[in-house]
Amino acid sequence: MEYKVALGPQHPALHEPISIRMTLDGEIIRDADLKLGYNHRGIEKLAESRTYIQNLYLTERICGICSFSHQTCYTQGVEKLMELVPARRGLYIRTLVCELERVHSHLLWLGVAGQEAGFESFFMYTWRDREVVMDILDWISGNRVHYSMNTFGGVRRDIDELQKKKILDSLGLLKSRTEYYLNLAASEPTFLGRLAGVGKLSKETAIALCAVGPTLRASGVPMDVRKDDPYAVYDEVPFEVCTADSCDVLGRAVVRVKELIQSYLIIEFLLKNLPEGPIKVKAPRKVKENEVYSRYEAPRGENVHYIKSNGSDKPERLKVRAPTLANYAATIAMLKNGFIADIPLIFAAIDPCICCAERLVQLDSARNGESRVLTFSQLRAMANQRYKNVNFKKKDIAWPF
Amino acid sequence: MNPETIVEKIHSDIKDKVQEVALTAPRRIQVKVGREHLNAVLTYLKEQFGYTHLGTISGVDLGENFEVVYHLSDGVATVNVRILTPRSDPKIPSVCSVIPGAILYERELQDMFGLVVENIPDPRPLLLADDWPAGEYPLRKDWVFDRPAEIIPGGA
Amino acid sequence: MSLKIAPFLPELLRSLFKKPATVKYPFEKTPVPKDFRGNVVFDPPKCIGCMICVNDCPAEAIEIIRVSETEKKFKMILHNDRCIHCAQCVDSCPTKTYHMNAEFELAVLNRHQLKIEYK
Amino acid sequence: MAILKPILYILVYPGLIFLMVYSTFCEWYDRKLYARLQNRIGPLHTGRSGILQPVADIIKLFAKEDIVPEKADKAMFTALPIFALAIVCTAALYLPVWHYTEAASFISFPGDLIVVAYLLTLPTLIFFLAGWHSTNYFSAIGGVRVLTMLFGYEIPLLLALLSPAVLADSWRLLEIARFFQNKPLLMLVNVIGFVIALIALQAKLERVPFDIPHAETEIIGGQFTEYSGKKLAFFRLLGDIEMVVGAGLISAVFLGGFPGGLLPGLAWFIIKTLFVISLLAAMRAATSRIRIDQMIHFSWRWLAPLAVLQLFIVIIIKGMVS
Repeated sequence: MEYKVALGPQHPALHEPISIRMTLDGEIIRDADLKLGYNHRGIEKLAESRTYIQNLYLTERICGICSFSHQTCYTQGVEKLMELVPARRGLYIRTLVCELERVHSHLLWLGVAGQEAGFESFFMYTWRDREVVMDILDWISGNRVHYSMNTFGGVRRDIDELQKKKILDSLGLLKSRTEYYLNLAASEPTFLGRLAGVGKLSKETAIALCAVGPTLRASGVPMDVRKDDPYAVYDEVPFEVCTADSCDVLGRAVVRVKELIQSYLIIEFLLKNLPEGPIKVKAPRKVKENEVYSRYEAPRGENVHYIKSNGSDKPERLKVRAPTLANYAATIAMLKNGFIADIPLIFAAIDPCICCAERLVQLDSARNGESRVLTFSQLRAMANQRYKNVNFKKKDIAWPF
Repeated sequence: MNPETIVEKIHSDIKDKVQEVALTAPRRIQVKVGREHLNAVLTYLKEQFGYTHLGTISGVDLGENFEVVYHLSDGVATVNVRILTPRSDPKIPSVCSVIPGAILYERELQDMFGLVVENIPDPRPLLLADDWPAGEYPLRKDWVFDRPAEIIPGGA
Repeated sequence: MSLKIAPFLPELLRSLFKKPATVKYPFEKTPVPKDFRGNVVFDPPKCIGCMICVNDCPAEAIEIIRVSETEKKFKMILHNDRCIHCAQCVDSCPTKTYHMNAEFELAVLNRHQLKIEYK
Repeated sequence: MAILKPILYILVYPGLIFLMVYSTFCEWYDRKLYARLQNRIGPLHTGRSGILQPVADIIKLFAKEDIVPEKADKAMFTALPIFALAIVCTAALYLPVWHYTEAASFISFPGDLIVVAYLLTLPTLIFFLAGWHSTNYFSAIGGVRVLTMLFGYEIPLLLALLSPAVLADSWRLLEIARFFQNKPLLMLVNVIGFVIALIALQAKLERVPFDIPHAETEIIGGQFTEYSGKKLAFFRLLGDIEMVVGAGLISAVFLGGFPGGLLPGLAWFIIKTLFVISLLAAMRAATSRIRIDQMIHFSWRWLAPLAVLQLFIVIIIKGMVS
């Protein structure tokens, strides 16, 4: 018997609201449909009424995990519009923070994968080690989540010798821990059993559905914006694009762990070759009429900002495409014919970061199978009604002991 | 293959369909086409150069017209294919037959700009609420959001 | 890739005898880094009233009001409930009127208490 | 006096009061050990080193609003947690903890091993009914998973418990324990059975890697999704008590029971159950949740044949010994 279940918008496996409507046949998913918009904040509209400098901090708040990705993507776009050549030392520091952010995001993902698979110890250990890189970011930028390091023409904070030494010292620890996790994930039978062969996405489907980032690379397509369309100083830094051809969740995990190791090498290179000089150059406030398509390889995949300027100090249009949106179509393809138990893993494997605008709840009546769609206002009215009818006795309200 | 040769090839092969083609910045190619030729140009780009990755579709409200930009990327360059569609008749063709991954972006355009995407496989609203009033499209320039006055609970 | 029985166990047992990684936060506080962006602090005598900070503040958290008609004296009202602690005002100010302190426990029960006036 | 003794048994030791206190202590011990294995602190502030945290959790649940779904079968929905709790408490009475008299436990009789195993199966069925009567898709999926898993672990568990009983030539917990106290070396024969029983107990308690029925990242709370307040507190308490009873059963059958009088018996009980619980916590920390199909596959591919092998070994050894 086939039946329909709505997973989300509130669900323990989803850290942000999104709804997956599944058609189930026993434990097997026959069809899935995504419903977005629970978290749409109208940032694109808001950006049109803000100056370029104000938008710097607005774009940073698109996402909490890849805050620096969005900010850098925007900053690089605006720098191109301003025809500004950023300071070289500033670019090196910017790239450094990019890679540190990738490290913390991938370690976070490893933990989330462990948690979704019910491997709590793995989750605790990876997040404990993630604190090391969080401390580095805290130490060089001042804050843990929103680094606010970018400004037009460079970065806002310099790195001194002491910080350099501390980062290099911590890298050794991170490297050994990452290798340990790679070995662990590949030898722990219960964890491997959950990852291997789950959420297959063939190379052709991945390309056709425009997947990005580790999801695409795990299907054997070596697409990485850092190589394809180098920004900042990636054209000077030696690194490899990591791919896997197993096309499953395990492949995505392996790609991420390999990228971690590449990131450590990049960080080491950047710190050893950090040029002297100023960290920023002065930027104009107004921007000529032009447009730019800025690409950035965020930890989750290709991040895209399209900025159109109109000669004033405010952008005409800022279009943001977060990597997660590009991966949704592929997620649906991956979910089909999987087990219910695999949903959190498959969904987590794209490292979802949901930023999307509607409030709605679908209720399936258990007795007659009718489905109702409730808007947010109706739902609130229902809740109020319920609590108005409940006749609280005094003894229920009082502390029971 | 480098960006210059792509520009030249586009120029020589499908000159009749393309209104404008130029290399505006390093690795950025601008192509302007009429909306009736959009699918043909995208098919040509896919078959000739292997442009299968659609970064996103950006809509811009230019007042009289809507500009819709399709950003296609590969390892060599990004091709921004641009079409114009008048406000009075905001129709654009669906590109899902060429690039299946375009569906979410097209649904977003329908929501936000009120463009009518013809032959779209799945026309349901994507982002806006089910009780969102019809005929209001948030990203159009004439749609203004009146920010309500901020009320801080707990009196003045 | 070879499967082992409980490969994680040695690591787990080792940490039994290690100090826990948890920081007992409200009782033990870790020091904040030197560039930490805490509360905005304003130094009224230095202000020249150019209003760059007001225009640049992404959160509309700064209000600058001229105190006297004759003298160039200004007071600042900081809406700390809106402030996003980006420190753009510190960067924008031409006379270094602003700096950030190291406070981070800013939660209060009443939002009105977050309105700070610097005279 | 004759009537006072059963009342003492039922209410104080090993009955309700002891069970409640000791099971909350065991939960604290399990949580603390699990946390330390993960390099965390675990419960800390309620009582000394957080020892009262499980009690505080249950008190909190008792104080919460109790919601019954509109379409749920209200009588069943309310009765099930109470039944389940009563059943595991009854099972605890059969544990041979009063070991200094001939009648170790006042309701001990030949064949009580089977009764305990049976009583420990009943909560599983109640979990299924609880999921089914909640009228929620997630609960129903959880309930079905409970039953599916039961077919996986129940037979290996019974076979594993069977082999020491065959060796001791008795179905009475007291006599099995006494047999192994007299011949401690023979305990080594049952190592495979002990491991199987541990794994099956882990599955019965629905803990990682077998927390499939209420895997929160997949199906929210599984069979407990709709339960809240007092009823959920009953289920939580049930889980704790089931852990104590299961650990007690395994220690009685495989580890030689609890010799001595009141105090030494109690000390042995605590030492041996904590040992079993430590092993369970380590298993929980070292593995990831598996899928229901993998679980069934694992049980029938490995656990059941190994349990049969254990039985053969026991029969051969028995022939050699006697």
